[in-house]
Amino acid sequence: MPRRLALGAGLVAVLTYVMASPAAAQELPEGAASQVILDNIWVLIATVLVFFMQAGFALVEAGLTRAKSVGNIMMKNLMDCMAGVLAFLFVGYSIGFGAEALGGFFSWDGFGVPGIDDVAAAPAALNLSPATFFFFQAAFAATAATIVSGAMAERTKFKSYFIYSLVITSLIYPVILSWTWGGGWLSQLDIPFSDFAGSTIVHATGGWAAMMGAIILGPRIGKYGPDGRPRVIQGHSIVLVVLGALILFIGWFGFNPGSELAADALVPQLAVKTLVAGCAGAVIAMLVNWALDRKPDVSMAANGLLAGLVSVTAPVGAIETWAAVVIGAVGGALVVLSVRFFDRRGVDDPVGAISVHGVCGTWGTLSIAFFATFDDAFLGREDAGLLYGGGIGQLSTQALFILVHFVFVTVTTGLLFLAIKKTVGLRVSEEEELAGLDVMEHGAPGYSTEQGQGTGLLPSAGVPVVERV
Amino acid sequence: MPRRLALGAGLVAVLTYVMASPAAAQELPEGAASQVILDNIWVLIATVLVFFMQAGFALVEAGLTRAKSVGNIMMKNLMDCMAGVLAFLFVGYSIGFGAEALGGFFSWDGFGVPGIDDVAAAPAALNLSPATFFFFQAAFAATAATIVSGAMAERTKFKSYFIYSLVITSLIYPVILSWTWGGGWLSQLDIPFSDFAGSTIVHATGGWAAMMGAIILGPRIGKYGPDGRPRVIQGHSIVLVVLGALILFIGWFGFNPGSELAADALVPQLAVKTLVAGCAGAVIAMLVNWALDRKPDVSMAANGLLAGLVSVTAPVGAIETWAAVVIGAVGGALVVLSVRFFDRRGVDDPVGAISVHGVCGTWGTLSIAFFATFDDAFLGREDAGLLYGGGIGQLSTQALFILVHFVFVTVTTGLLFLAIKKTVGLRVSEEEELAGLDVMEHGAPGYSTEQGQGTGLLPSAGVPVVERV
Amino acid sequence: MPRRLALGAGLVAVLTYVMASPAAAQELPEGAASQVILDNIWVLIATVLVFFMQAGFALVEAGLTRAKSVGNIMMKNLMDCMAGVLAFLFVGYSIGFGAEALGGFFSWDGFGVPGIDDVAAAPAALNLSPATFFFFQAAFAATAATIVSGAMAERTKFKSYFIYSLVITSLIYPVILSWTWGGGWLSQLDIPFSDFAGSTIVHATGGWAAMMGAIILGPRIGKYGPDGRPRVIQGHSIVLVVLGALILFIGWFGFNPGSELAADALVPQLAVKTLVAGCAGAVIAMLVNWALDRKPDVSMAANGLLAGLVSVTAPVGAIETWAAVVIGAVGGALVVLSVRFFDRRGVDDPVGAISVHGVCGTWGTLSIAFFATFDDAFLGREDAGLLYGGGIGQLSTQALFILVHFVFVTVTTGLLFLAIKKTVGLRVSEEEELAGLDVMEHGAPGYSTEQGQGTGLLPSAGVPVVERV
Amino acid sequence: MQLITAVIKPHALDAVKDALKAIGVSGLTVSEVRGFGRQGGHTETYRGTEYTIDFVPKAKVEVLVDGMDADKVVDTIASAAQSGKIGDGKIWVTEVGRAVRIRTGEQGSDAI
Amino acid sequence: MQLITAVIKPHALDAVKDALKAIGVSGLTVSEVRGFGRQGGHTETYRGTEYTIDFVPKAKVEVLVDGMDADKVVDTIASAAQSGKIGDGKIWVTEVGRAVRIRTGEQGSDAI
Amino acid sequence: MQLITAVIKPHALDAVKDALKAIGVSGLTVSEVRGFGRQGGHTETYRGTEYTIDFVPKAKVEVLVDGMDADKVVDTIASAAQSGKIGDGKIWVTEVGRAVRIRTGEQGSDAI
Ligand SMILES: Nc1ncnc2c1ncn2[C@@H]1O[C@H](COP(=O)(O)OP(=O)(O)O)[C@@H](O)[C@H]1O
Ligand SMILES: Nc1ncnc2c1ncn2[C@@H]1O[C@H](COP(=O)(O)OP(=O)(O)O)[C@@H](O)[C@H]1O
Ligand SMILES: Nc1ncnc2c1ncn2[C@@H]1O[C@H](COP(=O)(O)OP(=O)(O)O)[C@@H](O)[C@H]1O
Repeated sequence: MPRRLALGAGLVAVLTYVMASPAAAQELPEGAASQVILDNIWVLIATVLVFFMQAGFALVEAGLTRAKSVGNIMMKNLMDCMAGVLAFLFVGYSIGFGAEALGGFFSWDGFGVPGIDDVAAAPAALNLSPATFFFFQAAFAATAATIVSGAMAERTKFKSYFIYSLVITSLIYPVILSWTWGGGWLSQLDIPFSDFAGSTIVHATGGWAAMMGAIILGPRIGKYGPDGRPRVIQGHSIVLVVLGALILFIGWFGFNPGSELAADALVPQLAVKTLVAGCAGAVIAMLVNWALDRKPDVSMAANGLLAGLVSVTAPVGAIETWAAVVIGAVGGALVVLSVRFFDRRGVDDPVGAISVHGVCGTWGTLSIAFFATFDDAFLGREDAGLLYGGGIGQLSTQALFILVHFVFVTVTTGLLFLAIKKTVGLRVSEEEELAGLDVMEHGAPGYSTEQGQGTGLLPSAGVPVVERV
Repeated sequence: MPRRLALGAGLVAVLTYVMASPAAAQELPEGAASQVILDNIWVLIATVLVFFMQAGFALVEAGLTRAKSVGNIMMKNLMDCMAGVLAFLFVGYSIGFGAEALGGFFSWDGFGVPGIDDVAAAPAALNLSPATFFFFQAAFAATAATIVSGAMAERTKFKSYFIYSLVITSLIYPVILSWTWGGGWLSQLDIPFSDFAGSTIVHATGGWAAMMGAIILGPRIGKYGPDGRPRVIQGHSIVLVVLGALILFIGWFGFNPGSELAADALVPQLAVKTLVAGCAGAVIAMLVNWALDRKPDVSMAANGLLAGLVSVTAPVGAIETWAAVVIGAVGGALVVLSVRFFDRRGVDDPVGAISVHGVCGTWGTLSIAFFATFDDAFLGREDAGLLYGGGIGQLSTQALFILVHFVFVTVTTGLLFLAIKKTVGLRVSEEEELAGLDVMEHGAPGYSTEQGQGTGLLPSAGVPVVERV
Repeated sequence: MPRRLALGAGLVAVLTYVMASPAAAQELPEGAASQVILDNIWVLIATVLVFFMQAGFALVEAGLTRAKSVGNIMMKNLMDCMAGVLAFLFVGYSIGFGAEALGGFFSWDGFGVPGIDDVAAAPAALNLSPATFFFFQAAFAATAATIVSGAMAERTKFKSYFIYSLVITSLIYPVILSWTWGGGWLSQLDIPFSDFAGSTIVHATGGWAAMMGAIILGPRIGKYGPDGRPRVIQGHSIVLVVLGALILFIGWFGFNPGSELAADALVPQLAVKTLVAGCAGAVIAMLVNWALDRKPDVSMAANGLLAGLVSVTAPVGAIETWAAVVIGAVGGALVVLSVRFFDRRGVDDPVGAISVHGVCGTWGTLSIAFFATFDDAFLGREDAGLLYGGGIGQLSTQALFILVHFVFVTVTTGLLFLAIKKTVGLRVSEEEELAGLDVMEHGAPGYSTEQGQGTGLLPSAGVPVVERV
Repeated sequence: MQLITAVIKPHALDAVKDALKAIGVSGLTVSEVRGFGRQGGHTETYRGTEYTIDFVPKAKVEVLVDGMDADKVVDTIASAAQSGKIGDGKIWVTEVGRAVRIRTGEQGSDAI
Repeated sequence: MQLITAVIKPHALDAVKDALKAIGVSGLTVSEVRGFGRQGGHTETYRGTEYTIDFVPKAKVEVLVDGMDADKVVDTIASAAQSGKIGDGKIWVTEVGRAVRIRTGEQGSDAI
Repeated sequence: MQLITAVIKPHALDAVKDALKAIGVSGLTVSEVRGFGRQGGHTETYRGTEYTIDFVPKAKVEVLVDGMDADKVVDTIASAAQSGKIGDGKIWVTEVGRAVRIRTGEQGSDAI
């Protein structure tokens, strides 16, 4: 039974691609649906759920930041998907999934996606047509890109963010792809890396990029007191936060089960494990936060849900249900502690992106070394986890994978943000930041409760319109 | 053609579970998709739609209550799903679908879900793997639980609500399951009960629990004048109400058609009947409300949509399209009258949960006795409805079913809420209620329009921050 | 491989409908899923995505208009779907897809949908059962209807809008259907019209109806200065706009790929082309707007996304991926220019519906004449586009199609709006418009931040409650 | 002519309005404000960081009176708004030189 | 120095601001308020229960003047805000003892 | 007794409150307002149409003082709110005849 896109040399014998082949098609009795069609349709539906996550990210980030920059954060989320997909179509896909190039440092197949318009093209993966496979991978690329906007919210120039999002989807994320799911060196180790649906490949890429962005930008004005102690800047709408988290929850049922890249019996397993890990993350984050702060913070519970989901994304194919609960629960506890840690270290991440995607993504990837018992295509064997007697081999590989990824992402995105800072500039002026980015960067406030005759005389009660300081 | 999960002893001969059996799998020609896979994938997708309903409920409830407790209502909706799924995983599922125990009062199979991690396990229902079946049933359990929060909004302690939601998903709802879909005594009557997708089993469980909660809590401060007449407490956002209702509408296309538990030719029938009943409910509720109050109330139209959907949930498998329109329309009229009835009787249900889920759920379950013509697995015969000459046998069973369910739910949830009241307390203090639950229960206002430097100096314009009375 | 619903006399030999035929069913090996089932399930899921677009339209329109009429706009969006579906069920479907009547001017089969309750009925299209086909077409009818509310926002009587929406879904849109997808004269031309998923049939119908509505209504009070120059009336929430646009984006993956009306290898192609056209539309609209106005307007970027999606809806089955990017990009540029054009011509369309759906729908339909290379069922040949040497035949047909459609829609909706104006009246009073439609038309403000004891004393801070002028 | 300004608890507004109506006050103007005073200052935690809520929501009522005894209005507000708990608010009175009803141009006491 | 306070209909704000600008007023401060007065009181129904809307939205305009004739300002506002329909609002004038421009510390008429 | 009204930049509110607290002011009332003044007037474009933003957000602070030197309060606000950039705002002082603490009914300086 096919699990995940098999990678590297000779890992998998691709099933005969009957879909467009008249001869093969005749082998199917009249009226029998082909597995190929079903695989493609299922992955397509899963991808739609993954694209829906864009709305989830946008809402969580908007809700956790201030009303005066809400248009800006929505725009960034919109555009890193829109521009990111085009960048991935023209350049990134080829780097991620092309033939080996540059001595294996990354892949290259020329611009664009080979066979994308050809309904009879050889499958790009398992039974998936090039179009389906691109569709799915583009949604993942957009996810990796969009994580960063939250951590850099309320102070980043739109133009600079736009440049960043083009570079990450056309270059940085694709190189990571080429090393891993693209079949590159990390998948060719004796004990290959394992990351079923991208705790590290997708989420930690976004998470560590977010960390570099937040550090290089510096905190929002007023976030730290003169004594350096963190101050509270409340998000403007908990409704948006929870709605966004629930949309992400839904989307994750495309993200993880869809990563099977086939419609098979493992898919429901993946859904259940995704579900229970998310639930455990939310409940434990709430309880830990309750214990620490005497009250259950709503936004931390939402972060906990996402933490559980990110954590289980890597191990989801290899673990039992009880382990999914444990992994999600640890993710939920971690995110509460990690948000405090970064907040107190002077890293101003209004939405907790570094903690949710970077820290929990890393935890999830590491957790495979302990809890893996089922074979998914990346592991190539059963009982790889320490708890099942798999030895420390997988732990070493996972650690290496995490480390290499961390160094690569922090260095490349660090250089990218510094380069942007030196050239077009990364941060808006103090005046703009105080007034909010909406009017200054986009020409209109995000909210308006103007009652007049359309002349803008009493706009945006309670929402700052720009102020010339 | 398989309709709904066949229940009780010997009701169904489960199809051979070919999915994971190498021998059986070879019978399928290379490349033909198996019906087993398709069934599991379809039910999985339907389940995702059902989980999306959590967002719908959260938004409808948030929109129909005040801004000062909006974080609290979002948190309750988040947590009854998150904690509810875990409670159902560890305890509730076994009570609902285990082997008969305790002389048939409920079922029990030990903690957890047998076979959940086994891709080759015997199917839990029809072709559905234990993982798929649990995934689907967990979404239903979360739905039953979440209905209550709206009726108890703006005055219930979070901790107490959390306890309630654990008990309903681990014990109360599962016992009802064990009597009905789990194959217990209500399914073993000469003329067995019929409730295709849960008008009573799911919705009225939530609805009657909501009623008990609202009665035991008492109305919100200010809801009734000194003369005992109801006063208006407006919901704070009609956008959230309508968006939530539309999300629920979408989710219902998973709820009802997914309850077929198979990908077969009946599924589109279920979708169409769900659609037209919801539409009729919305239109008729609007018209009735328009006639009574001289203006079409937006929130009542949204309630009408939900009323139509709840009403058709039980009969959806057994009726013709015209009957779906009638059943939905009656539901739409009922909800308008019922909301008035409870409001004037001193039961403060800000969102109309009792009327939508309790009253219309009951109507829908009863409507089978009149309109059933197709056989679904619960009915076991065609033309069971009075209008088709089916006699009053089904009516008696449906009435018994409704009554037993009503008594069981009101007694158990009544005792539960009273027990909570005596111990940890059910209701927040008057001070907290006046100030809103967000700050006092969760530490932060749900909305903030703070413009300052992050020091919380001008937070939440127009949204009450806590007040020390 | 089946593409789109084949139309007209003898265009297609419908596949044997095995689903409900015992004999045929036995031809499938035990456990093999039938293509018929898969086709129906896939189209059903796609339809759910299309229904979700109702929420997207509601949010975009609510966000781009003022808070004081937000309940009204949500109600209109809710009701044109709810009432529209019923009107289409009882009358419209038969006009659109019945047997030829009235000398071919439109179709008629009696009221209702033949075979809708029959699981074994002959398929309505390809493999689709009458229920599935109705479900899909009803979602399309609701889409055509809902486009208009945005252009007529903030000044149209609810009752009048309700009448309009009944007429368009029961008569006007169905007649267009009967001429096109219903197999009527436009599909029987020597070179038949081509519109894969409805750039013209669905979107431009809504768009041109919106134009007539906006013109006949006249602009909102205060929209134009005494000098006739347009003034700005800002939408009240950019969060709703972008969330709505992202929901529409998601829904379009049902709209276009679902229009294949089958689960086949073309479906992923349709998804990819939809995706890249939408992305190109958003990016180019942003850039063009940036160049013209010195700042990237968020709401225009969202409009650009929709413009790209509408543009590609007609050609999506016939073009290569690069062409989808170009067509979407042109749509994105067009929408920016068109919004300006109408705004300066005195047509007050607060949401840009005319530009997005009318103008870009027309562009998309025309683009087939240039870019078509693949055969979809409407075209009946490969390389029909000018760029592929297809000659100007298709261009003539497309131009004729666009023209006939434009004249028919503008004349019928124009007469309809004028008739409503003369009878029940189309526009609210000046007093109502200034106060906002929510309280006057529906009895309650859309937003309320009342803090009191439920007595409505301090309702709706920042949101106008009705004012008796 | 005098302007009476009262800062009260939001949920007392209902009672204050009714009481003023009862003694014949024909109009008033209300706004949402935030108060800082003896009542204030409790500490909460948001995402792990403590903060102090200094400002509490209040309603500000302004009543222009003439002819009528301003003291009576003050006393009426005071007794309607009084809960006896900290934070009930303040009332103050300022002298007004001229008043106009915009609709008619009426001046002075006719304007009210 | 005098403070002129006007409670007007929200959509008259535009005209008032322009009229004041035209006579040389260099600044003003506006807030959203709710008014209760002769205009008020209509009954609506929400989810089956009647309620009365007593308060209508108004804009409050405050203008500090010195040197300039306060009466001229009052009259300008009155004529710009007048629709002749009930609810047009009120204007009143209070005496101000001292005024400061924060930026410069300028006092009195220089502050305005 | 005097009422000191200050219209300041929103983000100066923090500093003003702390400064007033430091000199012993025990209470104040704040509201959100929009200011039109020398600072104002920049042009933006929304969906292709130009518009002018005339009004900028400000916070209005009202402090009732008695016994204490009103001038000291004025000066404290002025120095705490001063950034030296245009739009820092205004302070003005009006005479108050009577003040009441609602909770206790205390009058005059006891009320504050
Ligand atoms: N000196 C003052 N100037 C202006 N407003 C004040 C002053 N002191 C108090 N207030 C207002 O009165 C409200 C209540 O005052 P507080 O000191 O909390 O309680 P109490 O009214 O019981 O004395 C405050 O929230 C504030 O809005
Ligand atoms: N006595 C008053 N004190 C303060 N504000 C008042 C008073 N009377 C009226 N107002 C304000 O003036 C507005 C208009 O008054 P109203 O009596 O409705 O109509 P008109 O201005 O035509 O007399 C009210 O909504 C209220 O805001
Ligand atoms: N004459 C006035 N009456 C009332 N408020 C005024 C007046 N002039 C200015 N203001 C308020 O003071 C604020 C700042 O004034 P402005 O002229 O912009 O700058 P500055 O305070 O530096 O002179 C304005 O936004 C407005 O709220």
